Amino acid sequence: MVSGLTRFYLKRGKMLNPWLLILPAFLVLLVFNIFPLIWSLGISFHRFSIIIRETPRYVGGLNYISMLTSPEAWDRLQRTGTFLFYSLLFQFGVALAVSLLMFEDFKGKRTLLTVFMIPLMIAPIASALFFRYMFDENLGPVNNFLESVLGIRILWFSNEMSPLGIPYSLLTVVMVETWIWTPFITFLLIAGISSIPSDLIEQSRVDSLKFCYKFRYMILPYIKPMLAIALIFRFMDALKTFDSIYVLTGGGPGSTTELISVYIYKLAFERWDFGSATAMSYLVLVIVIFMTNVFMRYVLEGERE
Amino acid sequence: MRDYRKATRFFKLRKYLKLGVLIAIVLVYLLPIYGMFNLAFRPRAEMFSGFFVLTQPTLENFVEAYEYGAYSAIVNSVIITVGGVGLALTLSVLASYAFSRFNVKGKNLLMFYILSTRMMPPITLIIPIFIMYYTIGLKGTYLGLILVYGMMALPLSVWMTKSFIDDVPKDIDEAAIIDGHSTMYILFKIVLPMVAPGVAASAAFAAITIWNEFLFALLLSGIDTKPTSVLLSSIRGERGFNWGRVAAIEVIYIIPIIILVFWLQKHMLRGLTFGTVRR
Amino acid sequence: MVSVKIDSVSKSFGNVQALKNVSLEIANGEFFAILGPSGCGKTTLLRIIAGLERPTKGRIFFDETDVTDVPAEIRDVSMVFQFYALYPTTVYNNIALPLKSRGLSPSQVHERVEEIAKLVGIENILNAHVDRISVADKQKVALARAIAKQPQLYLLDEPLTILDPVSRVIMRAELKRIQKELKQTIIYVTHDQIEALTLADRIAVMNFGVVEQVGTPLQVYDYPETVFVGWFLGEPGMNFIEANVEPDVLKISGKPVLREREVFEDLRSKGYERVLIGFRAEHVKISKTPSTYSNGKGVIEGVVRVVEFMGTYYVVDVESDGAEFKVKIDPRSFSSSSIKEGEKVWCTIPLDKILFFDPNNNRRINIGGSNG
Amino acid sequence: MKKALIVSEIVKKIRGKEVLKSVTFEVEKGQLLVLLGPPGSGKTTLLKIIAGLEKQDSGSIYINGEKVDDKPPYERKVSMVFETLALYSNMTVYENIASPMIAEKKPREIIDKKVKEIASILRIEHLLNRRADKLSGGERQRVAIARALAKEAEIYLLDEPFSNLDAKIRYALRTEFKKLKTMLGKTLVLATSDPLDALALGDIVVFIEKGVIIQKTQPVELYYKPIRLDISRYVTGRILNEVVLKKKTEGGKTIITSELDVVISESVLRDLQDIPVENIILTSHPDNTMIEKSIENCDGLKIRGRFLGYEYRGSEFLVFAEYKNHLFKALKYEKPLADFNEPVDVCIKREGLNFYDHETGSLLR
Repeated sequence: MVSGLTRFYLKRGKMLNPWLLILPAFLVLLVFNIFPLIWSLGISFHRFSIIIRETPRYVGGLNYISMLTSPEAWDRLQRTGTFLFYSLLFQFGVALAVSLLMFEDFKGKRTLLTVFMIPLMIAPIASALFFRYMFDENLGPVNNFLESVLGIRILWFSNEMSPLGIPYSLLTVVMVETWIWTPFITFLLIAGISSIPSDLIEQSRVDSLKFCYKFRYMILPYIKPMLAIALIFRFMDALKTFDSIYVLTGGGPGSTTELISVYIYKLAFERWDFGSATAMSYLVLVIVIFMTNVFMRYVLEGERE
Repeated sequence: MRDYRKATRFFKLRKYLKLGVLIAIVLVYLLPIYGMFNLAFRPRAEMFSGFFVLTQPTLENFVEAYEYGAYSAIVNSVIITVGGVGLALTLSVLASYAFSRFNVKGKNLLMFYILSTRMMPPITLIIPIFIMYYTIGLKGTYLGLILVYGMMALPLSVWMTKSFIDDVPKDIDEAAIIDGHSTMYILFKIVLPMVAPGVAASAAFAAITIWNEFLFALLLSGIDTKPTSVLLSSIRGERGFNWGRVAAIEVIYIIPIIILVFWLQKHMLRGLTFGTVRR
Repeated sequence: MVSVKIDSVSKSFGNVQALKNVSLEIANGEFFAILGPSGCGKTTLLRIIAGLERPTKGRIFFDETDVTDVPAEIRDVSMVFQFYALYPTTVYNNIALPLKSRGLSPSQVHERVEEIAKLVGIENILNAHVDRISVADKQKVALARAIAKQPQLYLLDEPLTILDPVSRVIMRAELKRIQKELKQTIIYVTHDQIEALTLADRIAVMNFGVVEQVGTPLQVYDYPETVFVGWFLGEPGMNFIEANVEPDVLKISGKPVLREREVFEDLRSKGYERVLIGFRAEHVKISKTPSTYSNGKGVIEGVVRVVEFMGTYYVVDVESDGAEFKVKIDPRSFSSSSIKEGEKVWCTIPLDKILFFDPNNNRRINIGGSNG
Repeated sequence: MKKALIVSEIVKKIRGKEVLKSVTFEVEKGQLLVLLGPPGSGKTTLLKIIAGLEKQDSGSIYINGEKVDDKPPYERKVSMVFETLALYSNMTVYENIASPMIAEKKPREIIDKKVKEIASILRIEHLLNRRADKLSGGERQRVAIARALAKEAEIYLLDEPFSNLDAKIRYALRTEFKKLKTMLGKTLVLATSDPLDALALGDIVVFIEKGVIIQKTQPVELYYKPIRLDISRYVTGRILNEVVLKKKTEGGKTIITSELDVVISESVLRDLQDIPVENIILTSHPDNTMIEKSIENCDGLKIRGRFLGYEYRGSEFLVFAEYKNHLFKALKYEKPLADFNEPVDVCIKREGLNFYDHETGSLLR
């Protein structure tokens, strides 16, 4: 089972099995990760609520069927889809712009990039709460600024349709998420750009190549893998958006900003219906795994040919 | 005799223009953080008078924040983070050395499993742990939170530490084996000192993840063990609350992170991508 | 076709001084080599000439114009890197992109690319992707791209070292032809002395950011100005042995070596008690029969320490109590003399092949017009 | 006298690919055996098997006549210098050299004495308390050798010790290494892909390619008369002159043809008579070849080509001529006078000629 450095000694002469080193970490994962996952898979096949003290009743795939057929669940999924589309569009757009602007080296580039990373690193709870202050409909500085300049006030947390075709409250959530996650994509793209061999960059400078050629023949091939990685990571995380929505709109008004993870949270800890909550979680997991493979195959295929 | 002056001037102009636009974007981007700091030092009187106004900075809000219980929330956050990182680090150092040096049969399976923890909607984990803690009385205790966060930070630190240990050529281990050293000597006296900065960086990343976490804390922490993220979220409910005090709490909450970010510049890429991408 | 003047250029990265006050003048149409070990600052100097790096101090002139502050994009210079730096696309695009960026019309671009491809001999692989062509062809594409732009200056950074011997010879002939036919100025950076000695009209030998000597291949090889140049050029490098100058004889660690009176007068008049004598390993005749000090020859008696077979020649490491030097012999005369380790030998060196160096500043001492 | 090292029928497969195919050779005490072969021929794997860092699939290793297959590395009295030098970069030079003795828990004073002694042999006393990652290429290389010597061992294994160093430093270190070897009298096995290492240092050279030992001989013989053409090409660094000849016998008369229109002298024709094979390749070194404007009597092969240029190597010139896209090289001690493309005569003298079978590449004469 073990090869490579088979001759490996704990004390002079005693053979050490590498699994001994892995065991402690594996135990903690077993108890607090693997076991709970199996348990929650079990729950998803039961009618179970901790509040009304009855013993869990086995109901087979009922939870899954009820979730798949409930218009409420589909509405939340569709809303999450729209959120995903707009947030990825904004995030990748700004990230591409910033990373291309940072193409040439200049003094202080590293510090500027680090400062740009701060929104990603601070707690989403803190930044979302401050956005709530900034976009406050009557006292917030954003509306004061808009009123003084354009003479209009926008109800950022209302159901009103914004020019983009989505309600303002959802637009605000998209903007907060974009503010938090754009640095992540920017950083990966810049990592892709910095993997371009330096003599190739210098050759393009000495050849005084037009920027469009530099982009198409030099930058794009090197950032393509990074775009793929960023897309996959962002897709996984976007489905788990919870903290900022909880503080910004609490899913409201009504259910306009109740994305899938907020919906599952409410199923579990407001309606105390653990069965459906776990079933819905596993359905979401299936979607994520399916979409990630599609991305991997599509993008890596593009990569290999 | 060729005249370069005109072309040079035009070239320089374009370069500084690009730089100007970039700096403008970054400044606008960081406006909210500036606003946060500005609001935190503003007296109550000037609360709603414009975004940039700061005539006489005061520490009023920080005092009120202290009375509001922010101090104990920060202390809780520190205890939970240090505990979680400590647990995750000790476990991951041993495991990542084994993963890096041996092609253990189950390695790829375990590696994929660790990556999948990022795919998994957290609720699937919280419900069973919530029930478990509820029944065995771990709910609302520091130990409970530290164990959960230890588990959460483990995948990140295992992968990141492994990527640093992979950078150390295997020949060094083999040279030490020929010298006759034991595994523990090689790990703790030779390999770890070489990757110390890397291990510190993975610890810092684990710390940031735990410090900022909200959902697990919301459900598993008790009244006197709730960290800052839960304290901030509870403010949502109150009507007409004092934004100055909120900004003060947020400032205390994010300063340690900003310090860590500047210290982590070099290893940022590894941290963000779980060690999968290294420059 | 431009002349290049490097006027006391210095460059430091942090506290590391890569270039220390370098001044060079490269004539128009000259094939000028910059030779030195890795890390001596030669590539940094090339990048400063190209405008990719700014000097900390000093100016760069193309003909009479000061181009120090002109960015690389505008200096109209062509560079060929050691690892060819090809854009990940077809051969045709690699040559055409710089021309298109310059605003040539598609037909002009096409015609120019065809012409240069034929010149360099890659006309049949124009549509191939650069990842799928041989190493020699990659270098030819890099060269074709450089020529197509018709720059005013060529800067080559070790372009031939990775080629196999056959294509290297052909590429050398190509470079020489470009220089002669197109009368282009070529600055060629390399750590391989054979490339420099073979191709260059003049060579600048550099070490630790300082230009040790500038001269023709012959001057630099046979009449090195400093100990470093003597040691660096030739394989094995020039031998250097300490000797003390006594009234009537030159001795190495007590043993008489040289009797030519006029040489001592000259040295003593210049106030040298101790001196470094330098001589090439291939100029030494080695034999097991003792020989006396006759006129016009230096004789050193010693013991053979090590014999190394290098294929086309043998290297014998001789030690004369404390002083060590090497002797280079062709295989045929080595086998006839059958020298073994540990044997006593007598080495004779013709006087005109011996150079004298000042032990304090390692610079060559001029003895009656003996330099080339 | 017991052999220092016996490697018998070692076979090793890595991920299904046979890296070593039944390798067998012996090393005398105090001898320096050079394992020469192109990169990827299994040299490093073989060294690691001898050291015990990797397990062979079959075959066994004897050190000082004693079988060591089941012994752990440090019990095999083997010491090794790795290609990457593998210094403990967070420790000082002193700690690196002392490491084997620390592992054997030797008393402080003995370690101190031994480290100082080895450091003086390798002239690195001034580096002892400098950190291992603050050293130059040559210094790192010496510290790695010092650490290997600090461990008493019967066999010292070196994997490409001079590989990533500047050419000049490589030459200097090679001479120093040869002096060190004669002074210490240890048994050494040196794996390298640089033919010059083998020629300059080897008491005996083993040529290995794709996991198979092809020839074990003296360096001079390996250079002038190897049993396989591809060895000759590898060892001489592709500087050989090669001419392909076809031999046909019709009606008792043998006709020699070559697409290079070669004029063959009488003596060579006589040599060719008793060669059984159809297609023959003749090879010769540049120092047995002449390229001049015109050559009257050439005892060997004569070809008319065009002058391509020369390489000025300081002490000699390597002259190039070309005919039908085939390159010829000759060593000359004064500057050639011909110009580019001028017709010249190439004469490959008979004395240095080797005859190889075109198909199998094996030596005929």
